[in-house]
Amino acid sequence: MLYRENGQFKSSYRSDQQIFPILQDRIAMVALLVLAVVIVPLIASPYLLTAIFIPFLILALAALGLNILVGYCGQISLGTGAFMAVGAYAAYNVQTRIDGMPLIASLLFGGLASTVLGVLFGVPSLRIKGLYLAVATLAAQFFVDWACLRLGWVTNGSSSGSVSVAGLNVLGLPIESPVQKYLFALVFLAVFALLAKNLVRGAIGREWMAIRDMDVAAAVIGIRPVYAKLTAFAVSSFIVGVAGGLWGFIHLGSWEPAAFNIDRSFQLLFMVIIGGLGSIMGSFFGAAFIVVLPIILDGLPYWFGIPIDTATASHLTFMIFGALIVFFLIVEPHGIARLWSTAKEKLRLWPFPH
Amino acid sequence: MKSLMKSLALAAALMATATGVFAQAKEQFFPLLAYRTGPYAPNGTPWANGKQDYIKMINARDGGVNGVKITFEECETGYATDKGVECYERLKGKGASVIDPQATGITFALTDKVAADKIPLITLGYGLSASQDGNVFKWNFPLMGSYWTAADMLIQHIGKKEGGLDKLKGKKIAIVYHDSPFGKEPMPLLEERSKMHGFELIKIPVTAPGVEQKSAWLQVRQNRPDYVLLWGWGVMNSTALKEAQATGYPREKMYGVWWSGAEPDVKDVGDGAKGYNALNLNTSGQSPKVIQDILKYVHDKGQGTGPKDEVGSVLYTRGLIIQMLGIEAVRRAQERFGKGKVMTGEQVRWGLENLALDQKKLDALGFSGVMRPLSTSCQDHMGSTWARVHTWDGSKWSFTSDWLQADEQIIKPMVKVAADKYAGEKKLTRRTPADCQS
Amino acid sequence: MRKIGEVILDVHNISLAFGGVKALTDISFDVREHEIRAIIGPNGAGKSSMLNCINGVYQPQQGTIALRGKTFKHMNSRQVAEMGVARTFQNLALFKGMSVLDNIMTGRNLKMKSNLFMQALRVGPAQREEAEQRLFVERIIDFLEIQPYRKTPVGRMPYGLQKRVDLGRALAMEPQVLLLDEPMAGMNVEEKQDMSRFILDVNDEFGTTIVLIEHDMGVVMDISDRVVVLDYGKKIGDGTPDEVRRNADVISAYLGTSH
Amino acid sequence: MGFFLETLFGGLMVGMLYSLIALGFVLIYKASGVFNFAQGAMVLFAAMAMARFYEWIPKWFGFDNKILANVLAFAAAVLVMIAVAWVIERLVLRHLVNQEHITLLMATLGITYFLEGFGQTLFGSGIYKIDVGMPKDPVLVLEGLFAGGVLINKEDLYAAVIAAVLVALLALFFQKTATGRALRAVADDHQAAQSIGIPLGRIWIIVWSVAGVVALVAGVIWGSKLGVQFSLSLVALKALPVVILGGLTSVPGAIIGGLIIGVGEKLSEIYIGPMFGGGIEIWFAYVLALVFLLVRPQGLFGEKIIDRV
Repeated sequence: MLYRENGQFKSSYRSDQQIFPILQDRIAMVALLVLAVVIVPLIASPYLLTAIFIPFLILALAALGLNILVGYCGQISLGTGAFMAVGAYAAYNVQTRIDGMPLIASLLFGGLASTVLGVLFGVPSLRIKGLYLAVATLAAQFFVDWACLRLGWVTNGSSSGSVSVAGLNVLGLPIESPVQKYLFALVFLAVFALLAKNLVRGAIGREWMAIRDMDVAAAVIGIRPVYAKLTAFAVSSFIVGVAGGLWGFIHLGSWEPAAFNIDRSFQLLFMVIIGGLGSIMGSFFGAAFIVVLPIILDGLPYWFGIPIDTATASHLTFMIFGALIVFFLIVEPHGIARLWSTAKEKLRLWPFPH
Repeated sequence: MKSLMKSLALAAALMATATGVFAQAKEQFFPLLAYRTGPYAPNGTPWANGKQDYIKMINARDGGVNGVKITFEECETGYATDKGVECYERLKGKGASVIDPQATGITFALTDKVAADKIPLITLGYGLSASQDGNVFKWNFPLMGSYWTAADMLIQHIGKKEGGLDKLKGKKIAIVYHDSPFGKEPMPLLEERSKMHGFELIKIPVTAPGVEQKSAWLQVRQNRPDYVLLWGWGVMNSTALKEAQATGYPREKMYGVWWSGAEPDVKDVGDGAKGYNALNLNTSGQSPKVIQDILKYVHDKGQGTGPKDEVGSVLYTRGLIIQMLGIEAVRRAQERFGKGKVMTGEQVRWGLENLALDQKKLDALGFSGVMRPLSTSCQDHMGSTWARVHTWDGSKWSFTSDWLQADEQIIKPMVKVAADKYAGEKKLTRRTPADCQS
Repeated sequence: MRKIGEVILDVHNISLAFGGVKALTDISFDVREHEIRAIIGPNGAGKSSMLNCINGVYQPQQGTIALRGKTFKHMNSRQVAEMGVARTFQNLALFKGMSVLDNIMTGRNLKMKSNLFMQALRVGPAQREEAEQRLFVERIIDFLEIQPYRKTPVGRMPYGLQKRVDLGRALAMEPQVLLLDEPMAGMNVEEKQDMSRFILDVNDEFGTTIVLIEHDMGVVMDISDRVVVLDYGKKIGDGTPDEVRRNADVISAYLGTSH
Repeated sequence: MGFFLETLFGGLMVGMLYSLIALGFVLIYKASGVFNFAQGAMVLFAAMAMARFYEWIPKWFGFDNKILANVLAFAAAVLVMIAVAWVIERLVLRHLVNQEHITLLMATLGITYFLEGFGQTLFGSGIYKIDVGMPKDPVLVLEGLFAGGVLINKEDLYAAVIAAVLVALLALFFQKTATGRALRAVADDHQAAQSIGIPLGRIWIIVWSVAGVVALVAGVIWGSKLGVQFSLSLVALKALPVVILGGLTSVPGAIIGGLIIGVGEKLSEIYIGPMFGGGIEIWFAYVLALVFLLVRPQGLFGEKIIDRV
């Protein structure tokens, strides 16, 4: 394995400021994109696409958004589900009420709506910290859950409170088949991942992390906590909102508020913790892990003929998640992403450690 | 990303082997969505057990349907929509030809998908009320009843108690409901009825899953309604009964939908639930022949899915019925498309649409007395709307009304309107008579 | 060669209390341009509280602080920073999760103007800005001789070097007044020498005015032009090192003899 | 008027239960600085243990005596909760000493999931019954004063009394016993406590055990009212606003906060709810707490937080 940065000298700071300073990483990234864009759609079965890849992509996007808030800015949120819900229902409303509203526009509108709410519930974060903020975000969760069930206009007056979308298309191209949906979600994730990466490695990203690591010191060097925190809430909830729209439109197609309940919020938080707080890559790892693990556990009995009934399997999932959360918090607070990068470090020095 | 790719590759590989196992010919595969965990497990479990046992029994007793063995795989949804979708996607890959989501939310999510995948959807006694209109909902089968028929029957029954529907004028009827699509689905009909008969309808939502209902019952206490309809599921039912007792609301005045009238709902309330009434689509108890066969061919062989003493309980028996109808649809389809063949989703759909279970057939199946005859058509995907009220006497359920039936005059037009609205939203056209032949 | 100039920072009758506890009572002193001004005193004398008042972390109940003749009473840290006051911390307040480079870059944030969207897209201006500021930061890194650690997370660096990064972050703001809170606390001899050298260089080369809290009397007396002495939140001495050395109150405060 | 009193009373009763759960939060937070999100899961776990042992123990030892069964089941459940506390201290807390609050909070989220999964694996997912012989039927009082009288639920009354007694006991435990004093020392300052030779580990085990027993009592009361089932762990979510309102570090705060929230949410549901179509209590409690936070970030009785640099 030739993983070396020797001989790759940076002639300018700009080149040193690339996302992937090391050539091999750039190659790997390109390869990965090819894999994701070309190979996966070719080989993956509809099941893999609809039941694993699409949810993975969308939840990874949501986790990415949450990670900006929790991982980079250090503001905990237990109400992510609510922001997804707002994104989904807002997108649904413009989509159904305005004729010929382009799909992407609706989804982005969903994001904006979620941003507004995000900033609104972010305001307490200026005055209250940590644990208290967690409770504030829970308030958002329960309020939105309730509003989506109770306020008729949110669901466009559907008597059951469940809504659904159909005939999705972008500029005439239908978004119906698994492959189309997969690619659609993939594009969103790729674009937002890039934008997010730019933010977190830019000035604003440094402000967020500064607030996270030592808010008083940050204030002293002229960082406005108000601005830093609220932008974090805004960016985060925008991304989460868009993810919510995708979850409703692309993955479920028809949904009820329960699709965005508090369990979703916890699920996303776990993705961020396990994947890696303060790491874009981590959001991907976390999402992949949490999407795939239960499916594998469910599958085990059938694949290996191990006599686990479905109930035990899902209890097991609970226990394993719980244990892993604690494990990572204790052993590797930066989650899988850090394990990954340490592996790379080792690789750089290999075969001569120090 | 590497780790992801690896695990996916693994998953894919395993998946492949798995499907390989199930893809052999001469096997009719039934996907079983179930929830044996979470707030709804108490009711989900017996239901799921009934389904499995019936399949096991058919294989053991008759060797399948005309020689076609029946295989199944269960998938835990935990009543969660996204998990349900995942289960559906996974199991459909294994040759599913009919599916029962066991949850209103999942039903909503699957309704669009099944049409594309050509897999019929059985939602016996739940799901989308409008989907009874087979001309629009080609793939949905709310057999034996919907929330609208249920609500309608309850109002009729209460009317009888009062000595005529006209007597309902000025009465107060409260509905304590699970705050979700499941709980809200009956509202249109109840509102319709309250307009017709001039009774006041008081809606009291209970936040899911319904562990904390004090204020709901304080509201009951405040409004002092003449009757309370209970529209709950899972842990909400028993909690409601306990709170009713605690607030001293007469259980005799409480009427539950057929999802709120099973053993788990009343068992640990015991005497507290005495006098509580609920609709029921089917009998319970171990006397029917089909139950006897299950005990004989499955449980006595130590292959029973659940505890033996729960065999024949209300929801268990409902599971049996659902499974039986699914299998009978396959049988019916075979009559047309070839005996001893494995039926596709489309063929089973035809079977479901042309079910003709008269008393004779039911007796032959061992379901005499368990349920009423049922026959579906291209237009009518429900088949029949019979149900009875049963009452808890502190230790067991016993029927306290004869068979009730929903009032077509009210249901039909509502279904039509709702179905047309749906067709409009989804840009569907009603099926032609020709299409009905297919 | 630097020469002491006008009064740049004028602290006037500052009093600060937490609940009942009086941290500072009626403190006044001034700082002249280009000078190195030390604040000394036993633990709990209120030295750090004094700095916290100056750069707006605490709001004193009484008194005013004037920067270049601009008087202010209630001013938030941001405004103070904009007026060119930088600060290092007694118990390291670095951003542990971030690399040395990023830590010092935060010091340049005030200078960066491109908005959120430009940053997200990394289009021309944002890109250029980033590179420019990076250039400046690299100069500081060279000055502090921490080049090899550029990309290391500060959490993993030895204590002495972390102190340098702390200084670097403050310098990145191109401050006119630099507040140093015990920059040599917990250092060994040569680390202290390095640090003193840096402080003097900063003072020489950039002409930065320096307000310094330090315990090590040797260092204080060597490098500072004038010294303020606090004890139990009161000012008990002010003047050149020699004057202070001869001040009876100061001696008793340090020797702990009551009077 | 009569009905208003009923609502008020109902609210107070529910509030008492919230206080009981909130108490668990406060105890643990005071002693180990952990915001124990798992308190709800502990309530569930304890209640399940109690309910199941009540079924199993008579089977195992072949006797049929309700009281004895209850006593033994309770004892067994207490042991279980102590074991849980011990394991948590061993495997989690001691590895996270002096970590940030957020980290600890997230760790307890992990514990929550583990306990829920583990609990259902051990004890099953059905609805189980706790029968400690509490009266189920209500009584009417003050019929003279108001038409229809005021309906009071005896079980609630008993529950409230039990809760009150428990609180009193805890107060004594903290004030009078050596352990209690040690606990208070730890609560005030971990390092200091350690330096004067108070063994943190042991203290934490004790506190978590106490919290476990509090959870058990809450579970028994709640369980005998509504039955024991998975969803029981959700009541913790209703207790969070209580803690926030009362202040994380204050025992009286938990009690009074509980009562305020209990009454507040019931009154709001009954008198404001209908305007919005009902179901508002769950978020109303939170918004109540939130608004309060903005005015007084440290809660009713919490200690003020000052940033030192």
